[in-house]
Amino acid sequence: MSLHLVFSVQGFHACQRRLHANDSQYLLGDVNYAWSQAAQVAEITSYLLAADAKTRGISLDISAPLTHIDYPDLVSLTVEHEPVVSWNE
Amino acid sequence: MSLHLVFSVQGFHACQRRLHANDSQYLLGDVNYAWSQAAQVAEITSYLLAADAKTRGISLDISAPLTHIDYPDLVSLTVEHEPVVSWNE
Amino acid sequence: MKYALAVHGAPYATQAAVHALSFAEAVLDQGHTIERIFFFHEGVYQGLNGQIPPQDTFNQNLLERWQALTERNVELALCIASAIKRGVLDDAEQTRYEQDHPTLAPGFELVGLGQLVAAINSADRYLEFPA
Amino acid sequence: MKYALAVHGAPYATQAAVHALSFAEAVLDQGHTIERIFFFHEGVYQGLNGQIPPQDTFNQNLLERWQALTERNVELALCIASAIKRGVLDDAEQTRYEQDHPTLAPGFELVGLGQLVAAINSADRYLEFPA
Amino acid sequence: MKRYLFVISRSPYRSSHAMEQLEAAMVAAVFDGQVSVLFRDEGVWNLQENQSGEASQQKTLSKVLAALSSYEIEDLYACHDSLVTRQVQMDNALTVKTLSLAEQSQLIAASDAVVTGQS
Amino acid sequence: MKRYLFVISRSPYRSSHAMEQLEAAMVAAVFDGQVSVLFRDEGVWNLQENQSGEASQQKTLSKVLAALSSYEIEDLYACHDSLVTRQVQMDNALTVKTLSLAEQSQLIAASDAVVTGQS
Repeated sequence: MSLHLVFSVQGFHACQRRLHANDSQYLLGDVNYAWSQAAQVAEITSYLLAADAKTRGISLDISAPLTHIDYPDLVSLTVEHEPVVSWNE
Repeated sequence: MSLHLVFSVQGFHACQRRLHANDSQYLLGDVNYAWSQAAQVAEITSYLLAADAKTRGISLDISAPLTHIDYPDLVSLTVEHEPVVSWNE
Repeated sequence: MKYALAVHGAPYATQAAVHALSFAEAVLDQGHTIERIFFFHEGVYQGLNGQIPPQDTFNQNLLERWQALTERNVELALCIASAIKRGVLDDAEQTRYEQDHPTLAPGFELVGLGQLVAAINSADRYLEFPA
Repeated sequence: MKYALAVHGAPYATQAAVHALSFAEAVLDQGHTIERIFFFHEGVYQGLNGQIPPQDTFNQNLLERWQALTERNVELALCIASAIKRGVLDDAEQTRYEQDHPTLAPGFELVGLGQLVAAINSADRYLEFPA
Repeated sequence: MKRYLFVISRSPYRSSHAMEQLEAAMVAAVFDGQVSVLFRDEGVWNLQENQSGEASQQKTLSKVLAALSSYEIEDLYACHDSLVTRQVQMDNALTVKTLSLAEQSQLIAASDAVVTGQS
Repeated sequence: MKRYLFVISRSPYRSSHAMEQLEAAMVAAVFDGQVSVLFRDEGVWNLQENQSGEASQQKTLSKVLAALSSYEIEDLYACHDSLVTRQVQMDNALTVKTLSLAEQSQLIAASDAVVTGQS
C-alpha cells in the first residue's frame, strides 16, 4: 500500500484522482487549506501535519477521517507503507 | 491603459478575470498552452511571444484577436502602456 | 524612455532570465535606457558566481549576458536581504559575517530595497520578470 | 530500516528544508539509518555556503541543521550536474572551471546521479521533499 | 511620488514571498510613496485568523500586517471572490477592504507601478 | 533491481524539471533498474509534436524522449485524461501508452520507488 505525501493544493487534486483503495495520505504545508473544501474519499486514511495546520490558523474538523500527527508518527507510517509518493504541482 | 505580461497558465486565469476594457495582454512561455482553450475576451488585444510558441510546437489560429510578436514589438507596447503588470501564479 | 526592471526567478527554475535579458537587450537596442535591474526573491541566484553553463544547451551563458549589460550602463542590483539569507555575498558581507569566500559574481552589487523604490520612482516604466 | 531521502526545493522558496530536516531527525531518533540525502534540481541551493539566517526568524539556521546530520552518519550529496550549472562548486570543480572560489558549504559533497540510484537501491524506503 | 500597488498572491508560510513583499511595501511607504496592498487568490490566506508562525519557527504574517499602519500603509485590499471561494476567516485585528474583480481592475489601472514579487 | 517510476508533471521549456528527470531515468536504466516514465498533468506537453527547442536555445525535449529507447527505457506512459483535457497533439515519433487514472494508481502501487523530481 502506498503512502502519499501531499505538499500543495494542486498536488492534492492531482493525487486525489489517482488514489488506490487502502492507500494513506499525509498532508503538509498549504494542503491544510485544501482539505476543508475537498470531497473526502471514504476508504482513504488521511493524516495532517499538526504544526503546519497550527501555523496557518486552520482548525479542521478531525471527526472526519483525518488525524493530526507529528514527524515521529510520519516515520511510523513510512515503515508501514511502500512506495512513498510525493505530490507537489 | 494597462499592459499585462502573462507568464503561466494559472496566471492567465487570474489575469483574465481582472482585465479592464481596452487593456492589452502579452503571453509568454507556457501561456501559449492556455490560449487555445480559453474563452476570448473581444475587447482585449492579445499578443504572443513567437519564439515561445514555436519552441513548444503550438501553432495557434492567429485569425483570432491574437498577434505573434517578438521582443522589439514588446518594447513598443511598453512605451504605449502604463502600468505594466506581471501575472505568474 | 527610462526603464526599471525586476527579476524574481532563479536560473533553470524559470525562464525569467531569458525573457528579461532578451527584453533588456531590445530596450537598449531601441535607444531607451535601463537605470537598474533589481533581483529580488529567488532572482538573486542570477548573481551567484561560478555558474557553469551546460555544454549541450547551445552554450547559453546567462551570467555573461547579464554582465554584458553593465557595459551598456545598466546597474545589476541584488536585494541585499534576499541575497544574504540565500548565501549570495559580496566582499563586505563575507567579511562582516566571517564567511569563507564571497559568492557574488563580478558586475553585480548588493543594495537595499530602497534602491528598488528609487529606480521605479525615476523610471518611466517598471516591468517584472517572475518566470 | 534504511532510508534514502531527496530534497528538491531551495531554502525560503519552499518548506522543503524544514520538512526534510524534521523528518530526518525523527527517523534517526527512532534508531533508523539514513544513508544519503540527495539534493536535486533547486535543492542544490541548500548546500550553498554563506547562507546568513535572518535574525528575526527565530535564528532558523538551516545550514547548521543539515551539517549536524553528518555527525549522525548521513551523507549530504548534491547532484553535480544540477549544482555546477547553478554555481554550487566544490574545490575540484572550481579548479577545473577556473572559477574564483568554491561555493559549496562544508559537510556537503557533489556526486553523480548514479549515487541517487545507488541510495534508492540499497534503501528500504525512498522519500522526496519537493516543497 | 508614485502610486504603488503591491500584490500578494501567495500563501504565507510555504515561501518567503509574502514577507519579502511586505518588506518592499514598507520601504516604498518610507520613501513617501502612496502604497496599496492587494491580497488575491492564494494570497488571501495571509488574512486568516489564529495564525501562529512560531509553530513553524517563522514570523506570524497576520501580526506583521497589523503593524503596517505604523508605516502609514492604510490601504489594504482583498479580493472578495478569493476570500469567499476559500472560506477564509479573516483576522478581525485587520482593517481590510474587500474589492470586486472590477474594482481590482480599476485599482490596477489607477497605479503607476504594480509590484507582484512572484517568482 | 528495483522498479522505478519517474513522474514528469511539468511542462518542458519553462524549467529544467523534465530534462533533469530524464537524465535521472537514464542513469537508473544504466544501473539495470526497471524504469517506467509517466507523463501527467502539465507534463503531457513534453509529448507535443513539432517542438523546436532551438527557438529558445534549449534542447528539444521530444527528441530526447525519442532517444530513450537506446537507454532501454521502453515503458513510456501518459495520462489519457491529461492529454485529452489539453488537446495535446502527440509526436508520432514517440511510442507512448496512455493510461486511465485507475491504471496510474496500479502503476504507482507496483513501483518500489517513485521519483517525481518536483521542486
